[in-house]
Amino acid sequence: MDKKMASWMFTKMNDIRNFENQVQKIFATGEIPGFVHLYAGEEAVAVGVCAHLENLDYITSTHRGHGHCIAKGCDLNGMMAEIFGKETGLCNGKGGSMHIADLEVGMLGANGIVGGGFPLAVGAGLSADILENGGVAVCFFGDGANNHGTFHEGINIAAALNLPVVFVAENNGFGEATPFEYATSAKTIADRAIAYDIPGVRVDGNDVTKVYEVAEEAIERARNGEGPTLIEAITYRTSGHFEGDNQAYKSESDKEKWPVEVDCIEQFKAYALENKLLSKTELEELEKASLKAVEEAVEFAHHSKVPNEEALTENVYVSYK
Amino acid sequence: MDKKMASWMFTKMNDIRNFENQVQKIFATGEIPGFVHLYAGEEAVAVGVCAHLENLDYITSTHRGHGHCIAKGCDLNGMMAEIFGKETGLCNGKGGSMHIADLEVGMLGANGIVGGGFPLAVGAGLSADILENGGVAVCFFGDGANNHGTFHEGINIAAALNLPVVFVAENNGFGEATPFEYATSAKTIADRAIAYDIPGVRVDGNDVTKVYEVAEEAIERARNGEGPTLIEAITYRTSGHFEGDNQAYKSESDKEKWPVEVDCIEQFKAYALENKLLSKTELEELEKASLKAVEEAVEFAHHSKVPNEEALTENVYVSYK
Amino acid sequence: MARKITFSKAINEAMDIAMERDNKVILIGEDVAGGATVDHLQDEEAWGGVFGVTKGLGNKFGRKRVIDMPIAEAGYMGASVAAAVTGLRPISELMFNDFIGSAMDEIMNQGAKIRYMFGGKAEVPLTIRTSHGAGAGAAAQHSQSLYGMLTAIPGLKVVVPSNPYDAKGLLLTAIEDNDMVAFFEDKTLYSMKGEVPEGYYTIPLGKAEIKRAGDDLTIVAIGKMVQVAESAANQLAKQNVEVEIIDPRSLSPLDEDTILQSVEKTGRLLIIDEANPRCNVATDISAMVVDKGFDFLDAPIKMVTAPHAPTPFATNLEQLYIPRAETVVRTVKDMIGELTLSR
Amino acid sequence: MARKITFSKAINEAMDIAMERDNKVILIGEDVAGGATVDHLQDEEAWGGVFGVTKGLGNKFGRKRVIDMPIAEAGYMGASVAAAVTGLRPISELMFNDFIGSAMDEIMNQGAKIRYMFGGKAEVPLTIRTSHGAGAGAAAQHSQSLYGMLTAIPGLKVVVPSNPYDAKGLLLTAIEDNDMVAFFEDKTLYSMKGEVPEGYYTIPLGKAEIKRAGDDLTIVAIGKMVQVAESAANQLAKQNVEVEIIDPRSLSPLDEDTILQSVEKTGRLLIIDEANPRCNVATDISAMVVDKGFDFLDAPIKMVTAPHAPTPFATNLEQLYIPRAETVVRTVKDMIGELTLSR
Ligand SMILES: Cc1ncc(C[n+]2csc(CCOP(=O)(O)OP(=O)(O)O)c2C)c(N)n1
Ligand SMILES: Cc1ncc(C[n+]2csc(CCOP(=O)(O)OP(=O)(O)O)c2C)c(N)n1
Ligand SMILES: [Mg+2]
Ligand SMILES: [Mg+2]
Repeated sequence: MDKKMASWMFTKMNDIRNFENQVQKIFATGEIPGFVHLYAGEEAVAVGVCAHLENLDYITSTHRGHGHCIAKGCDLNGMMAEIFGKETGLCNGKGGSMHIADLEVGMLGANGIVGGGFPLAVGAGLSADILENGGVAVCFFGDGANNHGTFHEGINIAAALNLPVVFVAENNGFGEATPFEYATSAKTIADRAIAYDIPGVRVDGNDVTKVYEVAEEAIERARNGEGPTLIEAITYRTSGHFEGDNQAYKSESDKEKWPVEVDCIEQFKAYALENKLLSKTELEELEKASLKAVEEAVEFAHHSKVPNEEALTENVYVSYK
Repeated sequence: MDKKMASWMFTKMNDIRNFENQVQKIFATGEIPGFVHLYAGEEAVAVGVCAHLENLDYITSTHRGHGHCIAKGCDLNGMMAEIFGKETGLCNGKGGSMHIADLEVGMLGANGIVGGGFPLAVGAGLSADILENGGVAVCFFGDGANNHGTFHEGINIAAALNLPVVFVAENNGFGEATPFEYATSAKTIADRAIAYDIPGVRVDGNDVTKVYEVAEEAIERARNGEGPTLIEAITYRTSGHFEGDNQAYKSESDKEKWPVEVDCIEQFKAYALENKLLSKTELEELEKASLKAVEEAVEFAHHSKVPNEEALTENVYVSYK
Repeated sequence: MARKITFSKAINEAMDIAMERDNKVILIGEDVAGGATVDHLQDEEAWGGVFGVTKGLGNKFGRKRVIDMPIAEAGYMGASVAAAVTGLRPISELMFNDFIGSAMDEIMNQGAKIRYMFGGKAEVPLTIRTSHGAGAGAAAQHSQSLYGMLTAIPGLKVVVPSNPYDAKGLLLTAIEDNDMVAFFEDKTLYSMKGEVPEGYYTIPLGKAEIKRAGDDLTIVAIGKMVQVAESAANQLAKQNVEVEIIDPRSLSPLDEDTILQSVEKTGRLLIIDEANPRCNVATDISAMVVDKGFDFLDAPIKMVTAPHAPTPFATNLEQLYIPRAETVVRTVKDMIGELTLSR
Repeated sequence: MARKITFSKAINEAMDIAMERDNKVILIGEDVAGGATVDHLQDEEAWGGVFGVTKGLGNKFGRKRVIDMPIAEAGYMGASVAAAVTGLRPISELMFNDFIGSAMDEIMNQGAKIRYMFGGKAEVPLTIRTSHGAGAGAAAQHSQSLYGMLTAIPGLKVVVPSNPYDAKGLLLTAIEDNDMVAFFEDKTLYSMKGEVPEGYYTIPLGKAEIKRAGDDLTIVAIGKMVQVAESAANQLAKQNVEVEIIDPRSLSPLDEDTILQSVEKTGRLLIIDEANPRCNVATDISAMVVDKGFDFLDAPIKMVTAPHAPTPFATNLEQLYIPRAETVVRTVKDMIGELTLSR
């Protein structure tokens, strides 16, 4: 990893953290409609993986999609405006938090349907394979999603047809209020790779450098026509399932430990300093810049207009009648 | 295995073979509506497994369900009449070949939907578990079905909740015209057991004694509250996918080898003789009796009436309006 | 009957009573309890459903009867069907009706058809509880109203309550029914309060309720749309237009008689359905009336529905998406006007 | 234009031409070729689909463009959606429309909504080919007619051809369309022969065809029901009743104008739809006409459909299940009678 990459990763992780902190704050005021699922604490997964992706590569995401969007290069202003339901949003305010998308940067959409991303990632991989453009597709999904039928169908098809798709489980311990261990009969998600005769790797999802390494190998394999990999990144959902969740199902010790002792950004900061990738001043400047960018995004969203009434029935089809 | 069991198994295998041969012959005459998928050649699987089941145990089945029905104790007359679409059929002629069912003997229905049986078996297992009646549920499914999402969801739920369900794959080499190896990314179906942290066993599905042993252990485990097992029985679809299939996808050598060299009934006959379970005369008598029973079933079906017109709209609901 | 409780609580009470009366009644769904196997939550639930509707039932009846499921709708819905066929009486929760795509085969091809395919030799006493409706800012994949899709399926019964009293009585009936019933709860009604008697009572399926009597025009309104109809009716009453409001309560079976009798009296029919406009329950009722009550009609049957578009996220658009009283008032006036002209 | 080919061959030709014209067009489905990786079948297909409709395309375009899939409808239908969004133009086959339960989420929540949810920044040029209809003795899970379920979904287009000529022209249009189109093929029509020009031609979606002109009554008939209508029309003509038959060809978009103009002329409407009766396309069209064409109507709008029941297996019952010309004739006579009385 070189300085440029370290600075990119540090910025992206900060962008995500700051973005989610802002969303959390504003959501509490009631200004953001609907519900939001925050990615804070899991930054290392999205960032470590997307570090290896180009615009022509696609990712699929989940209901907890802000982090994936930012890591894949979605515009912060457009994202924040989308979450506010504004016309300037990436989806013109019609998608919202659970459907942020930007095909131009290869972001195939957050998804309100658990497990919805598996087949979509297979389709993006199929396109890359048939169009022979060297692209890969990455499917981010949660531990809860790993029990859905689409997990099985998607990975089996990708493996059977040897498509360039990488499956990245974000095992954050819970699907809503249900512990991973209760809902999943396998010992680990990575174990399930054997059911598809593909490599399965467990990685510390809080260590962005480890995620970076594991993802590099998997994405290279995919790009080289060697087929899918299943990565299981162990992380933790420091926030509630959605904002407003009382998290009665978490133990006090976990609640205390995770955001404090195992913070992926703090870890990477120490790593970057120690390995002289980034200096203290550089880190501080990047932190400030990130904070500013997110604050600007909030401003942008605040001052944007809501969609015109006509938008209600526009873009259902390309053409109709 | 004692004499009684040997004679039961030999009879059931013959019943299935004779039944399917009759169906094949009559289907060619046009007297049977729709399409039929024959189980001939795979008898050892259904029979070896159902040998351990009681009426309070349930099985789920597939589009290729005649064998499972017979092994589980469905009445031959009622089955044949059902396939003919007659009022005396087990489902009053309204279900047909793909929906033969008899809850009284624990047969939860053939199923027109590939993968449809997994969740149903889980439900039957759940009932047994909650009602604490000691029952188990067995899910028969094909190698093609092992790539459907319901395979994953069903087995995971059964394993996560530790339900008394046994999953029996009938790997007959093909799903329609598609080879097992093409569609399934796993090396074996049994390998997939690891994804659910349950035992996975491969067994020669042509050797009814082997199936019998493996099934015994799995069903005992389930009955004792030790959870599900995944059994993969290797067998071969000697007929076409459905009657009328030209089977262009089969090699000549396979076509020749299977019905002749690897016939499960012939194998068991030799075994029963060698182990002095059944004498030659006994075997011949059982063969004759089976042939007769199936011929009577055909007669019964022939002479039965078609359903009354009112049946068209009856039994959609228990009550309506 | 002074006690007022929420729609959500009314539904909770119905399940509580049903589970007390019959130990074959079990609850299945995602986080219907919540926190399964968590050390400090042995016999407590963390959630009681994502909307808190099943809160307390886990505590009371234990995790053997209130069963959290993996996120596997096909798996547990199919299991619910078979559990019903083999001796239990499950209440199975589909958190949002939008997730039906993951379990449609189990509902449509297994559950709804088993009795018929088996020649009447099976019963499926299964109740599917699910939430529907826009207005919560939940966007395209969490805001649909899909009761029409299920009304189309023979073998299913479909219920859509509009208020706490009905919710409780209809749900008790649904649970006791020996057929498969899909029970739709508008998520924006959960906090609605209304008078609800304590204890056990039932309301029959297939029996509509006349919510307001009137001679000028009939409004059939589904679920929350009853409120829209009532608001419109209040405005119209000030202009001396008296509408009759009918809440069908169950869509399958549908109480055709009550609707037809009303239209016979008023001569005019408007239907409010929050679903998208094509092949929905509004068209179904309209077609039924023009078939069986053609001679009663003095004006076109009008339908006020969501547009032929997914649910938009932006609040201003979402508000336009949901049928509004003002549209109903305007439409009724047009219909009355037409009649006046033609008189 | 003397060449006659089957419905099945017409569909095959449309795909052949589309694949020749645009190499982004690919074919996806279960056994659309068949025999993948079988030694003696390298570039040959074993089946060409379970009905043989895609026969020859695997040979001609190779297995990279004619892709056999595992039995995983959700998986490959979702993949088809994303492949369409990311640069291909897939034709994805759902062998029987009854299997839609396994892929409904991918169709309804992903494919149909992506464009809207993404603010118009995505196109989904995907055609789903599927088979429907009773009459093949295939029983409850292989005989449904579910086009109404998809017509209800905004973001989808729905086409149901009634003859070989239309099938070819409409399928070419569907494949070239930049929206997601569900294309329904009645499995009992595959062997129907009709005149079909060689080479490329298209038929626009949203344009109904008047199959027979008449002044006394309008029949709208969907897919194979056009044949039922024509048979009824022939019988009625002998009794001097001249019906006009309209084949809508596409259900979404629906050519409302052609239907309304006809009803304006005839004053009477009957709709034949093989689907079950609730919330189907017949009710949809009826409701549209009573809304927009009320003043044209001289009689109730009648619908001839399957009953509210699954498809029975027994041949005698299955024949009663499918709408029959004799029911249409009887209903038309009633409607004419009613009119005569009211004249
Ligand atoms: C098909 C479907 N079922 C259920 C839900 C409701 N739901 C939303 S998020 C969620 C939990 C997902 O857990 P996981 O996959 O671990 O992701 P995490 O929230 O932990 O990031 C559930 C059950 C849904 N959106 N879609
Ligand atoms: C959901 C679904 N998809 C597709 C089909 C069509 N179909 C019927 S049988 C079959 C092949 C099944 O193969 P397998 O599971 O191996 O069983 P076998 O026929 O070999 O016994 C297919 C694809 C179906 N009935 N249901
Ligand atoms: Mg999780
Ligand atoms: Mg097979």
